[in-house]
This record gives sequence, C-alpha cells and structure tokens, in this order.
Amino acid sequence: MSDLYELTTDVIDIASVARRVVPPECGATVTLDGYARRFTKDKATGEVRETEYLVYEAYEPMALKEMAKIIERAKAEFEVSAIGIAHRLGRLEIGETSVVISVAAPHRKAAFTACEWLIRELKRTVPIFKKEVYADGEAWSEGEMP
Amino acid sequence: MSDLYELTTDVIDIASVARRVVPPECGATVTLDGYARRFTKDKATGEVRETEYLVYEAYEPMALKEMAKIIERAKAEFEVSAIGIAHRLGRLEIGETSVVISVAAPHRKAAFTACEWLIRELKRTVPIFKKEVYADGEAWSEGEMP
Amino acid sequence: MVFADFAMILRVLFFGAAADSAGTREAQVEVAEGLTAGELVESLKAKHPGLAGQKLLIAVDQEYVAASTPLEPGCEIAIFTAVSGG
Amino acid sequence: MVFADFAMILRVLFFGAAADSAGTREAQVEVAEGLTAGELVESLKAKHPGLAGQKLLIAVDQEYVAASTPLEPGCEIAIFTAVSGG
Repeated sequence: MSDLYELTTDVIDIASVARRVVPPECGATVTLDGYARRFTKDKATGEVRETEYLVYEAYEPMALKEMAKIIERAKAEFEVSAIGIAHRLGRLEIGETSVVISVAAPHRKAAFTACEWLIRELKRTVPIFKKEVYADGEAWSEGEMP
Repeated sequence: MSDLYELTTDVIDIASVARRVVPPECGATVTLDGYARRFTKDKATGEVRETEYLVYEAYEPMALKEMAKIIERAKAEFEVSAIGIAHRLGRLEIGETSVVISVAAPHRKAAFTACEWLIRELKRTVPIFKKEVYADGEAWSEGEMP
Repeated sequence: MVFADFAMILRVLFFGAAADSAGTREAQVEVAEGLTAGELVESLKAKHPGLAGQKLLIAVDQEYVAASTPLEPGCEIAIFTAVSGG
Repeated sequence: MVFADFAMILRVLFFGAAADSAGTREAQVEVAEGLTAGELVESLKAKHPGLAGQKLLIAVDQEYVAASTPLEPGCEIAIFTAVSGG
C-alpha cells in the first residue's frame, strides 16, 4: 500500500482518493473534502461576499515535494497506514472539490488526528494559491505564513 | 439542506453520502468511511484472526430513531450544518464500506470533532450488530455498552 | 413465570448474540401486569439459560429503558447485548 | 542593483499575489555572487514597488530558505506571499 499525492486540473473524485488508501489491516479512513464555497465572510470587515468561481495555481514541483514531506511527517508522528492527497488546480466552479485528504489507520482516532493535522500543514506549507473571483472583482486569498 | 440517515443492503457510495451534505455556506466536509477489515486482533489474547466476511443486522426502526437522535444532538452541540449517515446491513465482503458518516461545517475543526463524536455515539447507542465469519467459525462482535 | 389474574401479552425481539442465546428471534410472552423491564429479563434468563451470563440491554417501544421501568400491555420489547455497528 | 565582477544569473518565479505585484510570473536576474535570499528579495522590492508592502516567502530550488541563505549560481528562486491552498 503506497501513499498518493497529486495535483490535477480534472474534477476530483473523493471516493477514488479515499478508496485508493485502504490497507487490509485498517478499519477506518477519514477524509477531508474541501470545496469551493459560495459565501465567504471577510475576516476583517465581517462582510459576506458571493464568490463566482475560484482559480488555484501552484508552484507545482515544490508543491508535490511539500505534499510528500507532510505525508512523511504524518506517518512518522501518527499511527496511520496510508495517506492520499489530491489538490485541484485551475478554475473551480462553486461546490467543486479543491482538496481531498484521506487517511487510513487501524484505529480511527489516529486517522482523525492525522487528517486534521495534514490539512493544517497543507494550508501552511504547500505552495498553492487561491484566487476568488467575484461579480465585481477578484482577490488572492490571504493564507497563513508557514 | 437536510440531514440524511439510512440503513441499506446496497453497496454504499461514500462520495454520494459526502456530496449530499454540502450546504453553500460550508467549505469542508469530513467523512468517516468504516469498512470490513481482513485482519482483526483479539483484544484479550492478541491473536490475529482472518475474517472471511461480515454480517450486520439491525433493529431497524430503533436504529433509525437512534441515528436521528445522534444527528440532532451533534447539531445542537457542534457548529455543523449538515450530517449524513449510512450504515450497511446484510453480508459485507472484505473492504466493503460498513458505515459512512459525513459532516459539513463552515469551519473544518467542528466537522472533525462532530464526525469523531458521531461514530463514537453510533457504536455505543445505535442497535446494529456485527457478526464476523472466519474460515473455522463465527462470532458476534462485542461492542461497548451505552 | 407466575401468571396473575391480570396478565399482559408482550412481543419480545432478540438481536445478535442474544438471539443466538435465546434460540429465537421473536417470542410472545404472557406476564403479570406491572412487571418491570428488569424482571422480564430475569424471567427470560430463567427460560433461556444461554442468556444468563450476558449483560443485556432492553428497549421498550424502541427506546432504551432502565431495569426499573414498568411494562405496559402491547409494548414491543427488544433484548440485545452491547451494540456493535460501525 | 550592483553588478559585481563575479555575477550570477538566477531564474526567479513569482506566484499568486506576488506575481500580480511584480507584473510578471518569471524573470532572469543577474546578481553579485554570494548574495543572500533576503538581499535578493530587497532588490526585487526596489524594482517592483508593488512587492514592497508584502510579507514574502522565498524558496530556493523548491525548498523554503531563511533570508540569510546565500544563493548559488544557477539556482531557481520562487517568491510568493503566504500559501492559500486547501
């Protein structure tokens, strides 16, 4: 059972990611499915904006390296058996999946903990960039510094 | 956006559960996919047994009521928008999904917490019963008391 | 089991390991009015010795009840060991 | 930017908001040998004032580096603001 990590401009099938990381000693897979949200509240002003679509771009070779690193760190730190990460690039319509992280583990507790850790690290370290396009403009999303 | 809970003898499509609970104000869905595991370690003896298949049965009307109750409690306790639960009944081959719990929330932290709480409560309170069938016998799984 | 003048008929369902121990999945039992859930379980253990060693849960009309709960005529009882879904 | 006798040519990639601010996604720059990553960022901010107000991350050959890291001839630099995937 190997891990997987990929960047793709195709629509992501969350079941295929979740189901490609099912080792026979495991009983549970926890999957985070992040997707393009129609309404976003501005953290500073509290104003709610309606997003028309998203565009994701990546520094692809580095993003793949950083994805491999967080997988390696998660497997060292948590009792998990297999990890799959897929991140969408290009234009995403509202409701389409931007990221899927699936973690299979013998015990579900470790799968939950590792999956939550992985999305936090991905948002902190993997060089992928989100642009939100509104009816009246567009803005790069402000992320967290690593 | 309504919640869903169901018992089915059909193969469960985890994406369809996850994707039926995607409200427009949400950005993340956390899904637990539990499945029939080939190898199980006996808690008392440490012996590893190979399972050939599983059979799940339920006290169906009460199981549906208890599923509705844990959904209601989760929505009261956590900041989540929609919850879907599907549990398989009948004979399951190894690797097939026995349970899917999907939780959509505006913030992923609440989705992780609620999903983990829901599977724990489901295993404690929902009257569903698992029988493991081995090459040389079978045994009802010993669950936890509510 | 003592049959009082005022008896009631109950439907009892068994699930999982409890069904194997009872040797049946469903029974009709006639019991004295006012019997509690715990007393019913004791009488079932007397009738089906396989149930005797088990910690059993009891539901009345699809709700978990305490052993002290009195049973009503016509109610549906379910008996099972700890649940094991998931 | 000072061109020393021993200069090196670097490829600089810009992503996300930093690409918009720089007005380009890629540039070749010639810099003095031994320049640090932080010094390069300062010189890029001088050339592209849009970058000046931003907190920038720098990667060399696809690894995050500290501002004090010396750059090597032929390395690939990437400049971006905080990442925002997920």
